[in-house]
Amino acid sequence: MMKHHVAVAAGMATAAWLIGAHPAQAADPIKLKVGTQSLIDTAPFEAAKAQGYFLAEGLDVEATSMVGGAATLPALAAGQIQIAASNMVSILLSAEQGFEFKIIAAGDTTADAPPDLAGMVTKPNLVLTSGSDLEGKRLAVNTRKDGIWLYARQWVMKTGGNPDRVTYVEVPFPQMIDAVQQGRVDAAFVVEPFLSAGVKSDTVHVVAWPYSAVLSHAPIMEWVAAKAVIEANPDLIDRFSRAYNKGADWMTRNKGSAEWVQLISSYTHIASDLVQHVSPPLFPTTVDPAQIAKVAAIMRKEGLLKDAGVNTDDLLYRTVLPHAQ
Amino acid sequence: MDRTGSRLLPGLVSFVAVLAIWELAGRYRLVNTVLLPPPSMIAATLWQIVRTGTFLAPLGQTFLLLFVGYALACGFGIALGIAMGRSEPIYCFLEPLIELMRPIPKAALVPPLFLFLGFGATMKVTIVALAAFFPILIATIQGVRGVDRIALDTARTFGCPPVRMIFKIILPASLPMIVTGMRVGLGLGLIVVVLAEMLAGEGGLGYLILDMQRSFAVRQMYAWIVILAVAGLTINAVFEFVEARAIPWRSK
Amino acid sequence: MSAFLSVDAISKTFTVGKQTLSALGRISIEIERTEFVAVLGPSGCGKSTLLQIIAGLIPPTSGRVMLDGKAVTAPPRDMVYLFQQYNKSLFPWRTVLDNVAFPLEIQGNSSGRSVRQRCLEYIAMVGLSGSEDQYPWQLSGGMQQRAAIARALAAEPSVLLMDEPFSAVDALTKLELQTLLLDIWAKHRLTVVLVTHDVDEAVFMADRVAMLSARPSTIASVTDIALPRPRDTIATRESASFLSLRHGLLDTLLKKDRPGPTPDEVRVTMDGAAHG
Amino acid sequence: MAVEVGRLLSVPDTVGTARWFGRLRFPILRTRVTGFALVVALLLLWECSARLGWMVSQNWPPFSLVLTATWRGLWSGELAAPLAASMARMVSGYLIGSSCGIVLGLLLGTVRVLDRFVTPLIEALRPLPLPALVPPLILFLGLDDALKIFVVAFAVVFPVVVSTVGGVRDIDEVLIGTARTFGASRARTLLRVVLPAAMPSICAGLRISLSLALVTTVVAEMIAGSSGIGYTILQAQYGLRPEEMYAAVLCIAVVGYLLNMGFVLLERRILRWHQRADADV
Repeated sequence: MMKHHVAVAAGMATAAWLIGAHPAQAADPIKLKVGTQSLIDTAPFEAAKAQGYFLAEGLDVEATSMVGGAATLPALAAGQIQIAASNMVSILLSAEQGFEFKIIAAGDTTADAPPDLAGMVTKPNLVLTSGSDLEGKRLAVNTRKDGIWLYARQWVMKTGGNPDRVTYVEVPFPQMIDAVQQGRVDAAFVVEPFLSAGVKSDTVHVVAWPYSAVLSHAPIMEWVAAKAVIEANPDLIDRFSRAYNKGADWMTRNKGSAEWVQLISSYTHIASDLVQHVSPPLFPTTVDPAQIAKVAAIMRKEGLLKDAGVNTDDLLYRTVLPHAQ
Repeated sequence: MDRTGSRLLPGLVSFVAVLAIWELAGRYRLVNTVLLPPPSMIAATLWQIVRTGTFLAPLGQTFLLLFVGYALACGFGIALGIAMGRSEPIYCFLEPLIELMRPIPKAALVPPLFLFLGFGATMKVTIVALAAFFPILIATIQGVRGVDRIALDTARTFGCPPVRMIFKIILPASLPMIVTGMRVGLGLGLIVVVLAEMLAGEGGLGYLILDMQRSFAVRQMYAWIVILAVAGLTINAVFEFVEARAIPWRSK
Repeated sequence: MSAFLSVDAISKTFTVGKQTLSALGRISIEIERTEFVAVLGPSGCGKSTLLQIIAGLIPPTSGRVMLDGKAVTAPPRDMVYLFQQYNKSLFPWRTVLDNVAFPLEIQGNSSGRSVRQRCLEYIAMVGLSGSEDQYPWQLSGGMQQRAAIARALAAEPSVLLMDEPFSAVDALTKLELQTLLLDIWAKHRLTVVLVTHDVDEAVFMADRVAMLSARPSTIASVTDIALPRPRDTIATRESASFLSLRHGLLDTLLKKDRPGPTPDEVRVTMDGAAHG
Repeated sequence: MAVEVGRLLSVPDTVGTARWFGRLRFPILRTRVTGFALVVALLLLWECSARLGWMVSQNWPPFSLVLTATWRGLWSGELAAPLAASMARMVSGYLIGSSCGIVLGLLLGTVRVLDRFVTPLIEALRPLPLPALVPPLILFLGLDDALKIFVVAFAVVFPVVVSTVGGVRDIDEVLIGTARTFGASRARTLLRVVLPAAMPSICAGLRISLSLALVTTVVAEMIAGSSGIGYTILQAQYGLRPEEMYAAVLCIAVVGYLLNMGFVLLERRILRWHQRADADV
């Protein structure tokens, strides 16, 4: 279905050029359907869109944004969209189930050191410094078998606790601070902007940064496309990747500026004064295969992936490999 | 017996037809088999789940939530419906609130419910009860208002006191209507219980379906959806069975 | 001075929007114990309203109803109302037997076998034996009204109020039911108030016929019906006095002062037909 | 002199409601004034609970802020635009679903064979919850309008089919017989007699599905896609702007109320011949 889309668009562009309807332009921009999420993690994409980088590459990007990412990968597999943003854990899970995707653009990673885009919080009066302190307590995670849950368990283990002795309660991110404050859970592993808002209002305090503690430069979100699409249109992927990377550079360059705040606030709908407090992730333009392998290893350890598992090197398309730069 | 057979057969035929088309579409790669696996593969997974009995606990959990919420909805819906149907002041007092609450999607009520009730069974039961409550309430009000004056007068001439009137006349007379509302409410309750489990789950069919979906275990997801559909069909069948016996006076 | 059932200067006005409608204007009538009184009037004259006031179903605007020396403010226990719309009055969710048992249930003496036995007796009395386990919708109109009568009897009332009870059944059934009801009336020594627009029925059944005028209704006349009892479906209707009473009442009712045939002439014709 | 309930109701109180609740001296109790007062009181309670700290949460804004957010959103278009987008989807899905439902219902109600073959399939699909259906649907319909309109139509179809079949089955044989004796063809009888006679029942189904359509639209927009009021609700929630989330919910409530009212008025026109004890506006 996707092939048709591109083919038709390309065909029409060629036809237009042949007929000479638009003699001044080489071709009409190619339509590209992208599934994204309104999170801070996808900021480079929004920056590239806002700065006109996609258009400059001859791409007319039509974005469908989703709050929960569950629907993006099926839509990608169905060929309803050509490129999608998805979190690393989901990508690995889908790869194991036979979805043939490749990472074509880098998303975001945590930095070398805290603060991360997500932190573990408790009520201000609770002292909780290690995983063993968390044993027998209730920890709010957004969903089990997902990134937050995975890193929370690793952190508990790494700081001397038994992750199986912690009760994981599924709570949507927006409700986590309330859950802690009302004592329905003892701690929560919560993302921005809820993290900053909670800390700012003194209802919670951060006790740990599990992402950084477990894995520095932990990959969070990546951009993927179906193998078939990549093989059929390598040029399309190159164009997307080039434009996207410019967006990533823009994000890095303008970090903390008024425009930067404005951009994030505009598509996430987070108030700009809150955006200023948010500690953003890194937006690299390449993906380190070793990091992906580490995530896969963690997932294997937790039983999310079988031992035979996926070959993580296969997941990376040349546009995200360091030597391609 | 063979009459039941001749009634069930056509339905079975169309089921088989649909499954066959689906299967063939998969075999001939007309659809993406990763996303929509052919029925034979789903059946194998389903058999695995059924054989090992793993479906029992989640099913029981979902049913329990549904029934507690539904029972609350029936109790409150019918009681309030009778009060509102019989008393103009009570009707006028509650109608605007109810009409404003009714169109709000229950999913949109989740944040405040989270806030006040937490994310345990209480919240899920409440949201199921809320979903099933409105159709039952509306049907009861209509049923109670539709009770024939003569039936009421007849009971009064025999000296029936008001409270007994509710149980002896108003309830049975509006029962067909109430049951219609209860049927609609049950359908909504079933949908919402699954939704609630998806929003804040700890086991249960809705949670499992979402969980399978999130971990891209597509075949398992469909297997659980089939279990859910069968559970829904069973509940409906039981409801109709009970309904036919609860209203034996209904002609035809 | 005060009769068993006395209607004392009853009036009733309804308010519809801003209009007031005077339905009944000062109606008084005294009814003795075991008396059979028919209230006759043109349609829309408020006959049913009057009967419902007597039954205590609706309050009068002024005046009062006394039953055995007590004012009626709510439906009294020993007074039963038989509705014209038997199909709505019978409870569709109850079988014939359960419908008949209803008054006993309400009176609180619903103890086991004896109740069932008594109900079956009443059902037999109205000729419905064998249909006791059927639901109302399974019965014909006449049978439904019989069931309603059985239920009324089960309440063991002393007064039976009937609102055009036979106007919705077919002509033959109507004759059967009239006789049936007269039998029951005599046997149970009931006091009956029958509201009807059927002059034949009123004359055939009643001891006295009270004629209502058009709205606001008052009692235009009260006619004593001195026909011998027991009355016979065919013979009584052919008697000269029956025809004469019928003529007089119809005449008033239709407000025709054209010279009609005299009762004698009618008899001659009828006799001739009978003998020919 | 006691005020009689009958007078206030403009009809004689033959049912005896007066005795049920005593004689009412306050006609105001029979108007919706009390009901709206209750709503206002609850909203005041909301306001106080947030202002006075009875409920402390970032997700619990005072109602006054919700009102100003609604006002702002409607004028700036931040709320008006998604609302319009949702309404467009809802209406398309509703129209498609209800027309399919009526046609299917008429067919199933009159053609026995079809009923036997198709009804079991419908019964099996009916209890499936929307979120479970979305993944396979994405395969064919994508993430955008087509998906959402289909899902709404899908939700609307069932109640309409059920009520149409019910309405058709309940039609008096005499009515159809009458039409046939006048020489009306089967198709004409279906359109001119069966359809109007089943209309009261169909309308009941249409009305249930109207609120269902609204709910489904919102939920579908929450699951996938980046426009519409459902998406706005989620985005406001994840953007930590609870007052905007409640503003969106408020809009849905009001729209739902108005839709229902509009439908009842329309129904009264369509079914002028049909008497029903209905005071549900």
